[in-house]
Amino acid sequence: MSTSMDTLLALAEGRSLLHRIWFLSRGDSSQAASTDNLFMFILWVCIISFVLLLIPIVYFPFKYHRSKQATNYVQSPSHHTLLELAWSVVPLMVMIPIFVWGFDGYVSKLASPADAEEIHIRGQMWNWTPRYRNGAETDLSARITDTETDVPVIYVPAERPVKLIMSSSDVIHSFFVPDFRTKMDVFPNRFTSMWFKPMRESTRGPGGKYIDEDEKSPNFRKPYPGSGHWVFCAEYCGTKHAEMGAWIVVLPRREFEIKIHELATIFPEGTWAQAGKTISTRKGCLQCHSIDGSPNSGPTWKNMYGATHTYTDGSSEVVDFNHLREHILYSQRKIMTGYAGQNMPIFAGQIKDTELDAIIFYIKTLSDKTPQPELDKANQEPDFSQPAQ
Amino acid sequence: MATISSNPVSGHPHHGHDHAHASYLQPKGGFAATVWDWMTTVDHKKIGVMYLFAILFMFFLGGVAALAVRMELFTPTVVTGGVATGQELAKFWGVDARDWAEGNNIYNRTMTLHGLIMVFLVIVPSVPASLGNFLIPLMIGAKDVAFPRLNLASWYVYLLGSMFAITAVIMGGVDTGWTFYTPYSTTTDAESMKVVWMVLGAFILGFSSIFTGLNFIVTIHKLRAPGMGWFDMPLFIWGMYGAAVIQVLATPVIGITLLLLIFERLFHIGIFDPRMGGDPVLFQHFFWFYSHPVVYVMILPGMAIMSELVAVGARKKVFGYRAVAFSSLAIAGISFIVWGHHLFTSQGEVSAVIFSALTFLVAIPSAVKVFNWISTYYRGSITLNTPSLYALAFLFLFSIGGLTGLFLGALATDLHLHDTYFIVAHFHYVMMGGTIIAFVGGIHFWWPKMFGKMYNENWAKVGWLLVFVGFNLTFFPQFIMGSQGMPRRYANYVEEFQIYHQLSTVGSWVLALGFVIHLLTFIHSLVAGPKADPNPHGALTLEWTHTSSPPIEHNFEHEPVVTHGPYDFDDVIPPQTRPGEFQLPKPNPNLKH
Amino acid sequence: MSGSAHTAGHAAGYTPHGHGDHGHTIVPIITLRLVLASLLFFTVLTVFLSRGEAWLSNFLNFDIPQWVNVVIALSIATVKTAIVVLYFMQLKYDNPLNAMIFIFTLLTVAFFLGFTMIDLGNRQTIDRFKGVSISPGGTGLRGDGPITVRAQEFARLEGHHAHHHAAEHVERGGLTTAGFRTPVPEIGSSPQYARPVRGLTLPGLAPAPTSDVSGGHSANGH
Amino acid sequence: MATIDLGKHGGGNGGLPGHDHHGADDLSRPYHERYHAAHHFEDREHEFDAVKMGVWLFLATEILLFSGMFCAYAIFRLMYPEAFVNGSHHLDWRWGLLNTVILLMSSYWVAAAVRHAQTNNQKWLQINVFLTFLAGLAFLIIKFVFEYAKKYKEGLLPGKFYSFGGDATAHEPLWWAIYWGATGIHASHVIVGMGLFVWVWLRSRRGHFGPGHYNAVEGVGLYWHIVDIVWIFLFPMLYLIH
Repeated sequence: MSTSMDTLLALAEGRSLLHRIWFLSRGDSSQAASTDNLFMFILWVCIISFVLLLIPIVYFPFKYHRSKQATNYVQSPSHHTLLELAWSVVPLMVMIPIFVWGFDGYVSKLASPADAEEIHIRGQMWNWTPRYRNGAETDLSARITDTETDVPVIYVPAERPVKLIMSSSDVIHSFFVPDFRTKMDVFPNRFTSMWFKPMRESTRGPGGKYIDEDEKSPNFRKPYPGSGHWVFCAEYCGTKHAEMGAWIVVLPRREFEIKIHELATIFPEGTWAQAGKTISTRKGCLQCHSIDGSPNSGPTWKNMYGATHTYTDGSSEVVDFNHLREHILYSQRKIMTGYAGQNMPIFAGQIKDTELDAIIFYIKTLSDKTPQPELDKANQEPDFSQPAQ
Repeated sequence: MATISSNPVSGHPHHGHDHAHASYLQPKGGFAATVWDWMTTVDHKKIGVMYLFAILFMFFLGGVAALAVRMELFTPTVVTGGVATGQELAKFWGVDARDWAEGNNIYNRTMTLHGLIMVFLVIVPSVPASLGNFLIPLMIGAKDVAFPRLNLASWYVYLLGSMFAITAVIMGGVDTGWTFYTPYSTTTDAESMKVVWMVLGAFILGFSSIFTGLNFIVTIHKLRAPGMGWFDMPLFIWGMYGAAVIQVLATPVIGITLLLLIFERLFHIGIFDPRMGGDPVLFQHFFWFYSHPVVYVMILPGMAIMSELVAVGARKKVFGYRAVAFSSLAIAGISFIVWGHHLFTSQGEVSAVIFSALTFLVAIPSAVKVFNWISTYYRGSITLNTPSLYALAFLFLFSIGGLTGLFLGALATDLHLHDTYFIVAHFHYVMMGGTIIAFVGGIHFWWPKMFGKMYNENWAKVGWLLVFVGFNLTFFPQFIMGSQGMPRRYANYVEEFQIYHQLSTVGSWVLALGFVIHLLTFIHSLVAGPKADPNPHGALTLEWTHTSSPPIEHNFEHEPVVTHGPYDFDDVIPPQTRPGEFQLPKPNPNLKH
Repeated sequence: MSGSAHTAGHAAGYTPHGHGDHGHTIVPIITLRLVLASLLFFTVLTVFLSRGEAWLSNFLNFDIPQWVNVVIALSIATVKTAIVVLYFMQLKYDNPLNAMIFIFTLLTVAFFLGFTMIDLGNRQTIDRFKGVSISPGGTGLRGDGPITVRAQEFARLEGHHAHHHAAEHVERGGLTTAGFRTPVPEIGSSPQYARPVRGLTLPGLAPAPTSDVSGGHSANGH
Repeated sequence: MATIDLGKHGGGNGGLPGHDHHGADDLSRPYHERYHAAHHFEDREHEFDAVKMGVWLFLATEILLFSGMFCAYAIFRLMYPEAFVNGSHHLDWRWGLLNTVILLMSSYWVAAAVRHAQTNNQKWLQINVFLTFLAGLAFLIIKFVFEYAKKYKEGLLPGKFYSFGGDATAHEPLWWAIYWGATGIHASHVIVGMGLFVWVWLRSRRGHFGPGHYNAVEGVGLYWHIVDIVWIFLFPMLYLIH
């Protein structure tokens, strides 16, 4: 492992000016170096070809300008078979290695080693949810920001092959990690996979943090250099396509194990309502539902509980516990007036009972119509020996 | 043979008073009568001119959308405490800054609007429907296209399709992206019909495209003037022929695709809907089976124009005529078997490898064309008027566009660059740097023929310079930020990319200024331009040698007989050039033929 | 019945095959009748073969592989098409240019169908992996009828599953074949080509069993 | 023959002898003999050739249009074979067979109609064109009354309208989407073809077609054959699978 690490570092040392222009970072995965080399090779092919083309494009119009016609106009051949054959075959010869190299890189990005750490990634509008081998899901405590545009953090172990098995809950997304030089579309009806081997642990900033929490630039905040890798959604998926990011943090293997064990605990915090807040952030609910009454893709949770909702089919219902459960599990069954086409994901099968209960408790606490006993219960710590609601 | 063949070097038209002998632009009676005449005309020249103005108008609309997109991306959106800053479009439309998601929606709709207009309403019909319609019969010595009424129908179908598209825009615009990928396009704006109208508009525009293509193929096959064999045709005709073949064979597939998409939205039939067992990847195949060949419907006419601009600009026979002609057909043929490179990131491994290999093949005929054009300049007699400058700009930009295709054809690099700004820059270099640049050059080149007026050469050159500089400033930074990881169709971005976005936005202003100068030059030419000679460029193709500027209603006084090749500058002195403009060539006796 | 002779000076590409010999062949009526007869014969033949095969399968339990049926039916259809094109549409006597148009069209169709099937038939061949099921959220609950019921079934199973295995649950399934079969689990439908399929009942269509649905997580609508 | 009508207006509107300044037309001769090609064609032969090529190109677009449905059929049949087999069993192959025979007969009639035009057999030209029209009508009646109506009643409809109460396989709505899509687009072509045959019939009654001019009969006939060919494939694909 260390040898390849050394190779990579050596490559990084010799990172050329061109590479610095065209890439933000060294390639940080095991396959990235090969892609970069191919990129640089094609780049040089392009530069040389372009210069060769540019010389006559610039030179001829002056050399053979009509004003000099009297002196240099001559009849010239209108075709030359050998020449034409040559400039058809030579580019082909150049392209064959490019194709083979590209093919090789493609296979190396898709065929994962058998011992890869598998992480399931679920894309939904507009959130990525990783699920680790032990069932743990997105880490809440290390989200990059605390505002509307925060993105989830995905932990991966360093120097170990990581295979992502990806699916989507709604439309097509694409999981793009520029630092690893790879991406793969994420479909609602089939699994796709990609793998990479992160070559470097992410660096910690002051105070042992991966993210600079003092700088309050809330939008796509600039993390510490080297503290992780951006994930972008590269397949257009609607309103917040541009904000559908994630942040990959590469941990030492032992820390990774500890981390996913921590994450597997459903209730990192105390009360039902606090847990509900945690989980609804984790599940991406707050991407679309505001908690302060401001408009968003989905109806606000402020004062939702106890309110009367009207639907596109003309019916109306009072929002109660059962109502919330149905609409979280089967969101497309009835669409609220004014929210048609927003495509809330269907959570049936994707959310555990306790998580659902916690979210509903949390929604209750956001409403002033909630009866006091229910509020009290929401602000208690869960007692799993009793039915929740 | 009772045909009166006019002498090809002295086909000087005499102006009669009969309509058939008058300029096609001459009004027929009063205003109403003239309007009616234009609305019901089956004259390919009038239809071409109407198309030209419609397309330029649509180009203006799409351009405004592009400027808006660039404006929005000047700064990233920053949301502080739930209040957004940096959303220029949202600010313009008076959207509450707390509702920043709506700002994204506006961006998405503008971006889609730009794509849809530029693809379906501008580039696909641009050259064929306007210059092609006007020039093909003139160049091959026909009185009209084979099916003139079908040609008129094509124009009205275009209008009808545009109206559906504009209806959708007026209803608030769609946010599907021009590619209409399912399931997003089948679920977005579920309550509204506007996506259906937009898709229906694109569907209808397909018919316009088919009608035009079908007409051209038959015209080129059946209506060539006596003496004009296949290899006596101007290369413009070859390019248009290749494009027409693709239009006829590929467009029906987008027809059925969009029809199924409409059914999907209206009836939820499920073919493309994963919820019902359908397959979004199948949609991508359907869509790209049309939309990739159509890329060559866009570029082949641009290449067609280039051959004329280069040959006449260098006053020299196009180097390797047959290679250029056959490469048009080769491009048309290969274009049908490379569509899968749009699906490289959808993990269809076997097809990805096949399509990657085939994709490289298409580079060969394109490269051959470029090499041949450059060789044509060798020992030519080159003028640097505006059309020639545009030809040089095309060579510059298209070379960059083509070469950057290598990054995208190679699978490993494509996985990194797919759906980033690198792609955006690549296809703008090819589509805009290729087709639009050639189109603008072609408009300048044939402007005297179409309207009988000259334009101001100096201002046109200023416009060219701004367009060229602005174009590179706009799109070259996009290569870099794309490779650095900036995905396309983003309303927002991380701050590493800001400098490139700002360069690009500034470039878009320069570009726009260049086009505005062109527009003013053309308006000035129409109003006060000096009268054009029949053959101001000293070209040898029939539209220059055998017709007046502008041509008469029936194109030719007498059916032309072709006696020399389209680029035989070595043997023929172009007729009707201005006195003093053309000097006798001095053949080099030492040169072997 | 050649048309009037053409002027010699006409377009070069047009003159050689533009008219004359193949422009106006009058096909004898007996040819047309024979063609009709053969078309009807082939129609009856394809129906006969198809019914015969169904009979073999239903009454003698003798199953002929499905591809045989497909190949026979499509071959006969192709032969019929060829006859129609050659004689009724007179491509045999026509300008070869029109035949070329037809052939290029078929070639284009072949590319379209061929490459699409190559792709959708060979997905995920480099890295074979499959989970048990895709998350049911992606397979949808929109609309009514069996799809919904099936999805409810998913949700029920999934909920059940999740309930028992809680946090340590690892979703790893056996491998299924790649290719045309999407990894969506087939409930009520055999993974193999199912024949005979008549009378097949979809379990999801029956009232959803409630015994193993845990209290807090009913997947049924209200 | 090779004179060029410089004086003629309204390009493209060929075939109206009254517009021809040079025409020393004997109005007693039938229309198809008097017929002049549009002004941009050399002669009738030239126009015939061009029109026929145009029709063939149009047929190419039709074939590619239907190829989309065939492609979808192929993919989904391979994905969900049981749904297709089960769905197909709801179709009655006898109606399909009858419709196939009807379309084949009509194809024969229209092929014969071209022959009658070539041999100037006006009576049988009209009869054959009319028979073809009737065949189209019969096809549609069978399709709509005996097939579509039944399917509609049973709820065997595509996608979200699928409401069949009996046994069903997963993804059967998709089969019905293919069925309705393919036959629906085909039926719409039949309807268009019938309209064209009414037009051809009306013109043939006025004696517009004969050995010298039968572009419309030929063109519409070619279109009808393509409609027939599509059905030749749809019939086994939809009705005869198990």
